[in-house]
Amino acid sequence: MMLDKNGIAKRIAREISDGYYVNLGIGIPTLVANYIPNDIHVVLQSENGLLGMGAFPIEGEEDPDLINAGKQTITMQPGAAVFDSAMSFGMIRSQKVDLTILGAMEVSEYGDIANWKIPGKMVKGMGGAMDLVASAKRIIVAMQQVNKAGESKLLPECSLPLTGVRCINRIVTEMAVFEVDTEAGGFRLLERAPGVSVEEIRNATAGKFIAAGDEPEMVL
Amino acid sequence: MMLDKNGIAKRIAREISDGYYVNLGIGIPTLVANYIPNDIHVVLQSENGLLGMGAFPIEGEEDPDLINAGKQTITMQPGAAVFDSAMSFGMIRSQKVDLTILGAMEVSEYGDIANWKIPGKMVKGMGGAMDLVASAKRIIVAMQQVNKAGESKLLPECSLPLTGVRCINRIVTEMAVFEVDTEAGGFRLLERAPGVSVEEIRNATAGKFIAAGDEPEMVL
Amino acid sequence: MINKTVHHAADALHDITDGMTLLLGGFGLCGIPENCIRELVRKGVTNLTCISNNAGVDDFGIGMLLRNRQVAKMIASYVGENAEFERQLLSGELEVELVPQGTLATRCLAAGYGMPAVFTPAGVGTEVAEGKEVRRFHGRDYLMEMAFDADFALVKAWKGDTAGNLIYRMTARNFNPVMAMAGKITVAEVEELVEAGTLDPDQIHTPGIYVHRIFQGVDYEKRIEQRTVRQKA
Amino acid sequence: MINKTVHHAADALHDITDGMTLLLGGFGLCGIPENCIRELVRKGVTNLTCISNNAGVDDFGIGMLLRNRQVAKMIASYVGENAEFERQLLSGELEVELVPQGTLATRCLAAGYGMPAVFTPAGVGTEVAEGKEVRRFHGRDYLMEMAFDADFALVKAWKGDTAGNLIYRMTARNFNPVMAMAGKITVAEVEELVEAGTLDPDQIHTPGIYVHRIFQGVDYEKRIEQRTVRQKA
Repeated sequence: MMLDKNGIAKRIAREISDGYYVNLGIGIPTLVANYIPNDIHVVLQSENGLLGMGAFPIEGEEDPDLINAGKQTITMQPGAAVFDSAMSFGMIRSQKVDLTILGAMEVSEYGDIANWKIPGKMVKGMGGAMDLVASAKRIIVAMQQVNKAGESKLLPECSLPLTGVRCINRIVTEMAVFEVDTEAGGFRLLERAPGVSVEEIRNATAGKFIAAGDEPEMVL
Repeated sequence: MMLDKNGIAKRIAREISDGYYVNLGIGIPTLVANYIPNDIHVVLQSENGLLGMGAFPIEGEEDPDLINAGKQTITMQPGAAVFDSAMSFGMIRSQKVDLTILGAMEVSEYGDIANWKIPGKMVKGMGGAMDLVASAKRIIVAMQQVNKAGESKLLPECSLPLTGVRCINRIVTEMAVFEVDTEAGGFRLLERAPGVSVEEIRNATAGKFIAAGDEPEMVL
Repeated sequence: MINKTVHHAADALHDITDGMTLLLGGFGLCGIPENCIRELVRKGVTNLTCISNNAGVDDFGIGMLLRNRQVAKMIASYVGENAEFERQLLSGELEVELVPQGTLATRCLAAGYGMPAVFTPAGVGTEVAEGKEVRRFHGRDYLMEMAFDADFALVKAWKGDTAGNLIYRMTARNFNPVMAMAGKITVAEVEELVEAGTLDPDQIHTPGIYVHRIFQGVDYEKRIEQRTVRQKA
Repeated sequence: MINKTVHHAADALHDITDGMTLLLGGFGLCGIPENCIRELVRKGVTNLTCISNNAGVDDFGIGMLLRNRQVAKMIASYVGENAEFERQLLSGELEVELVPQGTLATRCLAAGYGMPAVFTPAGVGTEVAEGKEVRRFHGRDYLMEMAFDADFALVKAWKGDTAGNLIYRMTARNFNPVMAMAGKITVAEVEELVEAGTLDPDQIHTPGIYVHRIFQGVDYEKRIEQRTVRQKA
């Protein structure tokens, strides 16, 4: 059974350890916050200038001065701190943020990522993604394994303009969890979505696929 | 009549215009604050992280958390702002401070300045002086024209290790006010201390001396 | 104390002319200088280069300047909320330089701190690196990025005093403090303007030395871009 | 919220060992981490490299570490208040690197902001420039100065919370915020430690992400170096 977006988010949440500062990108990564276990202490960084991002506000309590990097209204946790954009990316660049979770259009077998531009079609900009992928200690990509046309997004090399080079460590898709070998190249299968076979995953991976064949199903 | 330290400070105060942000060094420059006219608005910057430095505190009201760059207890003016050392030198480096007044051991006829080290004898360090002279829009040096041995401190070139190169615009001593020609080189006499002759000043100037002979006495 | 007060946006922006480069604070529609943008629209100055993290939405923020064809070049990190922007870009009417968000912030910081250039790993190996110097430190590659050089910075703060000191509120801070430091002339509009001496000197986010003109804004809309809420538990 | 609290200085500094490089906040004796310095003296760790704007006075601040011969190298901008320092320097017991004050602060900022090097005009044409790369931008020369790489930063704040957020008081702020950002491990001692959620998020000077350990200090002397006063008018 392929995971839905919430399933992907739930699996990624298990990668978060007690004491982590985490930056969550827009889309599926935002959902990860809903699945962080209550018994670990994690601080969410929002790159527009906040540590200690909380849940969405209760209806009627939205504050236009308090948003996240996706421009959504949010709240602050006790112990939160606000700062300017230079300091925000200063702490990202100096690797004080332990984990970055973000979406991707394509990832290459060497861990290159493309997620900001489709030439001639889409020009939204990279926002903070280029800074995050260039600096983060550890990056997890949350993405669909195949696009709407049924083509794999895990490629020998990216066809779209790059966001960052050899920077992606781990990928969680609706089918599987991968470790990326940024040295030798290759998507190393770690876990399968419940009921999804190694062959199915192999068929949905265009780049170099590495599997022993006995990879376990995910625990969600 | 040679000026005393307060006389030098008083003359320098006349160089300060309404709306100036001013950094005052240790020694004679500190005294300048006492002579700023009441009808102009000036903000004093202290490079340890304060804009809006006020007078010394009333006895018994000293606060160990509130000092100037000379480590003296001070007060704050209404509208003061505190910041860290990086921002303090950030505003100095980006030339937001209009005028810097500081002391010197030697100045050369090209506007080089030495004021931080006597090899083998004194190793106090440059503090913020190198940053200030390298960045300030306009610098006035407050100094004695001759040292205790009677030797001129206005030299063809500095003998001591430099603090900065071709950066001094104006010098006020116990004898005179000079403009420094940092292009062609030379101490151009602008004003004489009351009763001091051009010849006396020429004799106390080792570097290239430029005077028309009819330079007026200072108005104090 | 040096008084930086002007009456209103028209006073504050009287000497902005066609072809100038402007830094505009804000992130999305949060913390944008609404009064200044309205005044730019009213003045009708054109051929502007605008540096801002975003380009507003079609009918608010910098989007109003775009719709009015006042912007010749936009320097931003993310412009995805604006259809008119995309239209002008694809038609070639608008020149666009997309800059990583941290690079954008740091190029402001560099200007405010008098540093001509800074090094950042963001964009190494991507098209952002084209034409830029790459330099290796401690085994890692960095791009050399240049400080911005802008005629004006237009920022929005929560409170300000007559000496130009500024305090921002929550994430409406964002780019405002670094842009305030980076303008040759910096104009601050505030929701509440108080007398110098009212604000705690320890709580000033932008010291008045960086602010040349300050005024109390009016009619803040503070539009919310993505209203997300949860139900009361 | 991640709890950064430790019991006292001994806990906070338990893994500081001989030969390490330490950043120490403060300007003169103002805002120095008194408890941490006392603990370094008590522990007796030696061969330290200390980076601090000043070197304390003979019997207080970093002067205590110097008197105890615990410092092998001092990196500072001004050391004029300390006779023992001068003696050790002239006798060759102590290695000293004098750094312009703004360069010192900016090398901390660079470390805290992940910038490997920065450009500053301070020291161009002087002996400070020896061995350094000089680079011209817009017709002006700058030195390339490297970010500090320190094992620990020891800073002092006024208030702090259990999440490590810090607020400084008046000019006791000085180098503390930039050094707090620059340590591989940052220890903060505070006059008052409060629960996370007590401090206003808009008024935090150092966000807790930069602080690894925090404790409430005791017995602050806060010695005044130059007591200057005026008479009541």
